[in-house]
Amino acid sequence: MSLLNVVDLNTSYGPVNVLAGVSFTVEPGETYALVGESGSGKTTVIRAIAGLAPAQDGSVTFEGQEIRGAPESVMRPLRKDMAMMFQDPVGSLSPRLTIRSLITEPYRIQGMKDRDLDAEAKRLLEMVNLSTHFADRYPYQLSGGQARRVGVARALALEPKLILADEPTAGLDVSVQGELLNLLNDLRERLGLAMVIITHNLSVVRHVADRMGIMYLGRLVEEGSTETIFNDPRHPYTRCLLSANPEPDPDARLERIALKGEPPSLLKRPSGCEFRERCPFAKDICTQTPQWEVDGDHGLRCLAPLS
Amino acid sequence: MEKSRSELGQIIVGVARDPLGLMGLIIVGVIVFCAIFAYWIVPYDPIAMDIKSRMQGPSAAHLLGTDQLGRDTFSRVIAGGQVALKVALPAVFGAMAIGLTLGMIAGYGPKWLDNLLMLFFDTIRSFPTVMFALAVVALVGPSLQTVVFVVMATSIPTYGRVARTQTLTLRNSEFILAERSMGASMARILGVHMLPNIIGVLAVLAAMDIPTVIALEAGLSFLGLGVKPPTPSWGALLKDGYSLIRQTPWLVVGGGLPIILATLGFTFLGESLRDVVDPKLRKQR
Amino acid sequence: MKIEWTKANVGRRKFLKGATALGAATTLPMGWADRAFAADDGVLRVRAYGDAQNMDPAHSVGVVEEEVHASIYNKLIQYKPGEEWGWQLDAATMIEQVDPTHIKFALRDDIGFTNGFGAMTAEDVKFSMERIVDDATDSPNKPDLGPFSHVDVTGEREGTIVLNKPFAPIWSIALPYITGNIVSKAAVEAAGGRIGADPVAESGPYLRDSWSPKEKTVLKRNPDWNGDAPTWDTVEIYPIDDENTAEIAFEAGELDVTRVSLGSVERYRAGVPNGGSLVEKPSLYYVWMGMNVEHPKLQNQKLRQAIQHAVDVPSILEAAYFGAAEPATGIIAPGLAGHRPSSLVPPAANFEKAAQLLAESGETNVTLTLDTLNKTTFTTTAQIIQATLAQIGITVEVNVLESGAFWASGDNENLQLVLNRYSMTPDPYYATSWFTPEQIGKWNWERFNSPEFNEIHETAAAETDIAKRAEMYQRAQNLMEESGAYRFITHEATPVIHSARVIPALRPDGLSLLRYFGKAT
Amino acid sequence: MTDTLLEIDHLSVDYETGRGDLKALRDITFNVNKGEIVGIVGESGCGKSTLISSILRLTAPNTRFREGEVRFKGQDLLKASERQMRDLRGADISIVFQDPMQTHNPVLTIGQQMLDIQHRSKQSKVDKLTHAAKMLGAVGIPDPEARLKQYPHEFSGGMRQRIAIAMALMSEPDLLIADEPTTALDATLEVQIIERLQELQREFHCAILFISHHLGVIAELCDRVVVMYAGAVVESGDVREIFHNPKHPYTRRLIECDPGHIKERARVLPTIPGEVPDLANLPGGCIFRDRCDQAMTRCATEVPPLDQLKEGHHAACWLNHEEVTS
Amino acid sequence: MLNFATRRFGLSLLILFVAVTVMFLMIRAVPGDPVQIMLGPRATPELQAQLTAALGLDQPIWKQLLIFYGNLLQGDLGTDVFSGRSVTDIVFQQLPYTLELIFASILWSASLGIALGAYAAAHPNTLIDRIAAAISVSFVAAPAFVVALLALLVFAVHLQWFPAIGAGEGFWDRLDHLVLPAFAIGLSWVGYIARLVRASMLEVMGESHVRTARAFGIAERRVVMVYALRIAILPVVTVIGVGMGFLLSSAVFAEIVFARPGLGKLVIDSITTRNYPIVMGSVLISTALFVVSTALADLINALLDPRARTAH
Repeated sequence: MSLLNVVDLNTSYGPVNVLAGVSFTVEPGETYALVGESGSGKTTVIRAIAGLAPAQDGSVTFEGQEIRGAPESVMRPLRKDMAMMFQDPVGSLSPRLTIRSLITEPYRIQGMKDRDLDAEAKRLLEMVNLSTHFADRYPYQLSGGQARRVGVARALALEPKLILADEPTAGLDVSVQGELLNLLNDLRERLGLAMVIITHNLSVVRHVADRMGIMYLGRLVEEGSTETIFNDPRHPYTRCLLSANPEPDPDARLERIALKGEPPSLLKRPSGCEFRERCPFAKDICTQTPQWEVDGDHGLRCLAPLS
Repeated sequence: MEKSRSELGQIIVGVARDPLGLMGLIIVGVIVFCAIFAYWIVPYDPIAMDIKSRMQGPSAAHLLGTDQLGRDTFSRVIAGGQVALKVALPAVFGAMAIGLTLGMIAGYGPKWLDNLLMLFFDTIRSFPTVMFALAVVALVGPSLQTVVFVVMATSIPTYGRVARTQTLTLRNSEFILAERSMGASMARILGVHMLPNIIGVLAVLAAMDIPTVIALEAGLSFLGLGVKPPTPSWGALLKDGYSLIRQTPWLVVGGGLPIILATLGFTFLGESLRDVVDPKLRKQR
Repeated sequence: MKIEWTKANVGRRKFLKGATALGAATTLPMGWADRAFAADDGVLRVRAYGDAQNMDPAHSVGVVEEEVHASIYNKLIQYKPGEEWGWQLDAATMIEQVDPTHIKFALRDDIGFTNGFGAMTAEDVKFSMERIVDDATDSPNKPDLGPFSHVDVTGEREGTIVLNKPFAPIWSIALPYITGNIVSKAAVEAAGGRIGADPVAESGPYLRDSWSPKEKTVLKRNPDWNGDAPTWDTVEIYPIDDENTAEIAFEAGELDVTRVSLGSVERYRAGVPNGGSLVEKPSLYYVWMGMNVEHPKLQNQKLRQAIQHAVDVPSILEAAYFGAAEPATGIIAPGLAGHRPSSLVPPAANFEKAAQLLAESGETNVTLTLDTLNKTTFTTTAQIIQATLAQIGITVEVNVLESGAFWASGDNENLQLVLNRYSMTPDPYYATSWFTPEQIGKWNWERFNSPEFNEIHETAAAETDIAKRAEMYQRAQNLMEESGAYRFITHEATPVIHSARVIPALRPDGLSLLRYFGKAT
Repeated sequence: MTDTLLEIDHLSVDYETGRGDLKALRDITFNVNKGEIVGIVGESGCGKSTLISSILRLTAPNTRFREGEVRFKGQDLLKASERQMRDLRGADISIVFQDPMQTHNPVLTIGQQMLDIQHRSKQSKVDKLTHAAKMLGAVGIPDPEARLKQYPHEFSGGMRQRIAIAMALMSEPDLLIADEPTTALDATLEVQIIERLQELQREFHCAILFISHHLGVIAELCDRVVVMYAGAVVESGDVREIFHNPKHPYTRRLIECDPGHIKERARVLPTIPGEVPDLANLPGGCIFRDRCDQAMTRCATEVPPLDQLKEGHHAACWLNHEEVTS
Repeated sequence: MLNFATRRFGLSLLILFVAVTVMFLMIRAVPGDPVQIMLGPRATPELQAQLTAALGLDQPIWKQLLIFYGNLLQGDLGTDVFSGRSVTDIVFQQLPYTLELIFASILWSASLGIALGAYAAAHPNTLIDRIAAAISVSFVAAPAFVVALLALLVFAVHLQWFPAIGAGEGFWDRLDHLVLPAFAIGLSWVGYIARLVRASMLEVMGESHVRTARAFGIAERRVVMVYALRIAILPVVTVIGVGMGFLLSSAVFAEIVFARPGLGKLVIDSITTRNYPIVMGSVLISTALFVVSTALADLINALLDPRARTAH
């Protein structure tokens, strides 16, 4: 049984169709990355999974239990096993609480008052390599990297089975970005965590994800193991994304595939293949609507795939 | 708890560092001190009449003269501060508490409730205060409690709206989403996470609102709708002073000066508080 | 018409007038110059307590409207300005009481109504009076006509007023006051039987030129008026309810005549700004503290009497009335028949006696409420009462009410003590009418219930012998006071100030008779 | 010397704060030559923003220029009058700011704003608008005439940044300062902007001072690179020198850390542990010392000078000093 | 934009409806009977009953309310108990006096306040800023009726520069009569608006787009007056919109002290005399005034701020 099974998830805000049928699964201990430009619906996917965003249609099962639209009474016990990390490291910490209160918040919410919260706070801080004297500080007194660790500590407090991480490296300097990824990798291995990571930084994906899905306008356009996608991207959009990643080497002039224009408005979804208008490889056939096709572990939504 | 005390300490130090804030702090301190210790400070019983020495001008015996009943104006001014605070503090904090609660419910609750509460706020706001006050006073009769009620009722929408706006902003902030993702109950989210972030702004608003309330009480008293006699209130002093303005101008001074001073004090304090509390400004420092 | 009761110094006035004429010449459209006096523009500016909203005498609500009505309509007789109550002829050339129930009159032949409604006839008199007693008119002024029956028209300008029984106030209230105004029958009928905010036809020395509600009423000289011409071309009446504001307006040179507050009397005695003068008149108002005899806390007559003796009127007069008013002896003002030379309970408090009465009453720990209007005079009075009653151990809580709520106290059975003030017309009949048993629940707030009082009220109105009548009313007031329900405080006073250029014509109670105003030369 | 456009010469800038002076920039020295793209690399707190505002003299009131000069075409801008500065701004020196969402006035149309910045031009309004439309077209905004009538919020972030570039280039400045112009954008848009910027640079021949923390972008775009750390220049030189032969441990570690640098999937990524020192309370010696795995005793006591290692390559590290002196 | 305007209008109507209904019920709950007040001590029971019936006061409250709304739909606010005049006439006769007072007060206080605030913000932490701050705070500290009182004594009675009472006739005279009351009401607004503009300006001046404008060498004057002030003014527009409603309360004091005609005075008088038709009429109009002015402020905001236009 998959840990998380998302099937045909749909979300609309009024006329704006943000998610138009997203499906993927995450196995226990697996790291799954969702990649795409801003507005592709990545964040909505994980918020919908966690019940923080509406999902009008589709199914989300967590350990076999349907949780789409489930009331909080059903969700609350599950939240022990499913933790979230948010994009803004400082902004996702309640500003008036001390770090100690913040990282022990999950125990309080889950009613585990019998725990020695001070000891737990100490344990968690040590786990994320923060000195225990941070316990009495407030979020605004932390740097981005430190706050991010607090977020990790809090997410891991209840030893969840799944972490939903929204841009875990956003706002971090490269010099500390690695620390966080190392920490996550390390914890994942030690605790057997599964993760869903959202990012637009492909370099990050390569180092943490087992599998990845590429999103465009609220749909997956390609999915596969990280190795496969990086080495053999079939969808033109994936190819463009991969090439649009300048390398820190003045001599490494990539064969860049220029992507035309910007993503279209969700209010005016193009007909046929929705990527057609920006696609450098578009063909006549692309006026038809592509279907999701799976070849082994490689899923693709393209009528003119690259080889 | 200890942490929050030190935060309060920081705020006070911050205010005291600002010259205007310090001035505000001193004026408010004096007013509060006089109000608390009015009983020991006043040279005369503020309600004791002495018809023989009525309407006397300022003198060494009566610093601010006496009124038409021979009562010592200075003593009444001091004691009036007590009344002003008795009206202002419960009214402002009551309005703040109710406005905060309603505003947070409006901001966090379902849309229909938000609409309903906003309609309620707008309706109250749309009554001219004086008309509302008149109707209420006519309904239940004037008294300290009525004034407190009127002032409270008319200021609830202000606090409610601000609390609502803040709640709406916070509602979609990541730390609230984070709490929701952990399964925090609505009560916990509102009480533990939103409240401390909203209350600062409202407290500043409240500090700035106190003089408005004092002036409103004075206005109501001026219209003869204020506290019951013989309670010494600044508004009552002004009312008596107004009807005797050319005979006993010291009554107008006695009633008007503390109002203006209190306004200055609380406004300075409020402005300074805002600078210290407002996180946006704090970052710039 | 000779008026000699102003205290003005003519010489000084003249001097000032000359001085200001120079200033007046520089009056700019924006008026940045001296505003102390407008130029002598023939405009008399007077202040009224309120707005004259209704031009129908049948629906006049009192003296404010009467002031205008008296100027634009005529009556058979008018009050005489001066110190003594009395009347003079107006529309009548002759009026005579032929017997206790019949009054004959003859009209002048030179009075005409405006808007083409022709000459005033006896039919108009008949119509004007009879419509007030007609139930269909809903006139609140019906009681003023007492037992009036009808008018017999005996000629074009002659007729007889017929009463059902003798009615003394016919001369002091019915004819020279609100109900005496003569309107044009043709005009009122043409207007559907009711006059609204605008007069339908006028006949007086003035015509109502315009009315800006809450701002002013303007009267202009009636060109077709054939009687004694009024001195002023134009009269502007400003509705200002607050005396303080009126005083300020006067001092700013924007009013010629106004009643002033008692608190200002002392100052104006020392001199009225801009060379004006102060006229001090008595007043018909009466102020008292009432006790609701039916209230469980006040049913004990000894307690009420203790309270009567514990209220110190001199202190009240000193503090609330600035020593400018005299103690009241009852509800009937000095100068009117029935005025008592002294009250049974002396004005000054007698705390020993009060304490003794309280002890006799057996009441202890008495706490009472005292309702009063939200004007400084009353709240001051109430606070003194509060303080003096405290001396005999009675605790009083003062309830200050705005006028709407206060005047609704009639059906308030929970009323305990109340500080009250009623207005009066110059006849005692008017005063006693509110304290009859019938008025309980309406205007008899004390719920004073004396059959004897009621009987006096009924019979005294028909008594034509002035001495007898006076005696009856004095007895009535004794009854009130003996009941312990009343503590009479004052009849107030009417201080009026007027500018140097005006010779005011005031009733004995200080109210203006605009048509008789003169100009100082 | 003639092709030197901008010279930053031993510039030191402090902020006066309640906690004492915050030494935001210390002894900054580097040049920008005509038509050259110079990249400034640095992480948060390195003093990039202070540097830019110092060049434009748009500094906060508590800024104190302690030492040094900023010479533009030989004129010391720190001594120029406010009037002279205003004449330079938007004419000879233009700037593109980081956040495209807030860089334009929200209540004025793009056309109005583009009109306003041509305030020095004597052209007619129509000509100015035509010019504006032409510039919008040049940065790749379709249907420019119509879009001039629109307000900033009607454009996407990428579009707004293009508009910002169009505005900056409108007066054909000699120097364009680009302050992290792509940081807020998606990678796909980032490359579009970078490419557009390269094209425009070739067309307008302006020098660009390009500030970024994204090493990939710097490597791709710039001719020379200045590496800043905690308010000081630690290394500067030709882009290839910096990326292929970094001479300061910070530069070296920074390049190592960049995930784009690591082609193979690795379990452990390189990092630079520790934090930027408190600029209000600077320790003596080398500022990078605490985070440097090659620190020596000397590093704790003496501030390493910015030595020229070879033509156009400078670095401030005692390691090189040993090399130089020995 | 149209949609926004319609929705705003709908909301305004709803507020109006609720406010008027609440006031209707509230004033009826208050003790006091217009018939008794009108008839005074002379009232006979028959007369009272007749008049009560004539005024429709014998009907159940809900029915009276329905009748009120029924008449309202036909544009009829009823008839004044006392003068027999149409309430519509009475209210609309008083309205211009109050409107001119409120407009005059807002006009002078907003212009001076904005100027002071903008100037202070453009020169932060200078002596001028401090003086402006001190002035504006002191202005706030003065309750309208105290100012009115003192202004009356000093400028009308003592110096006799301005008329003391009334509203005047003809343009110049009316303007002349407006000076003191408008001064009294507006004074505290000067300070309030100045502080608001200053704070708002300082915030806007710190925004990135102002830095952009400066970086393009746009003259400081234009940066302050056009780039910053136009945005900084937005909250002021809202405050003025809401303030128009509050000003009605201050207007009451000015109208009493200066014996001016006006809606505020009408309201007080009609409430104290329990003149229900006029109370309802004035509540309706003054609430409408408030609702319209806030709605207007929103619309002006939408006009000034293109973001607000498309946000709805």
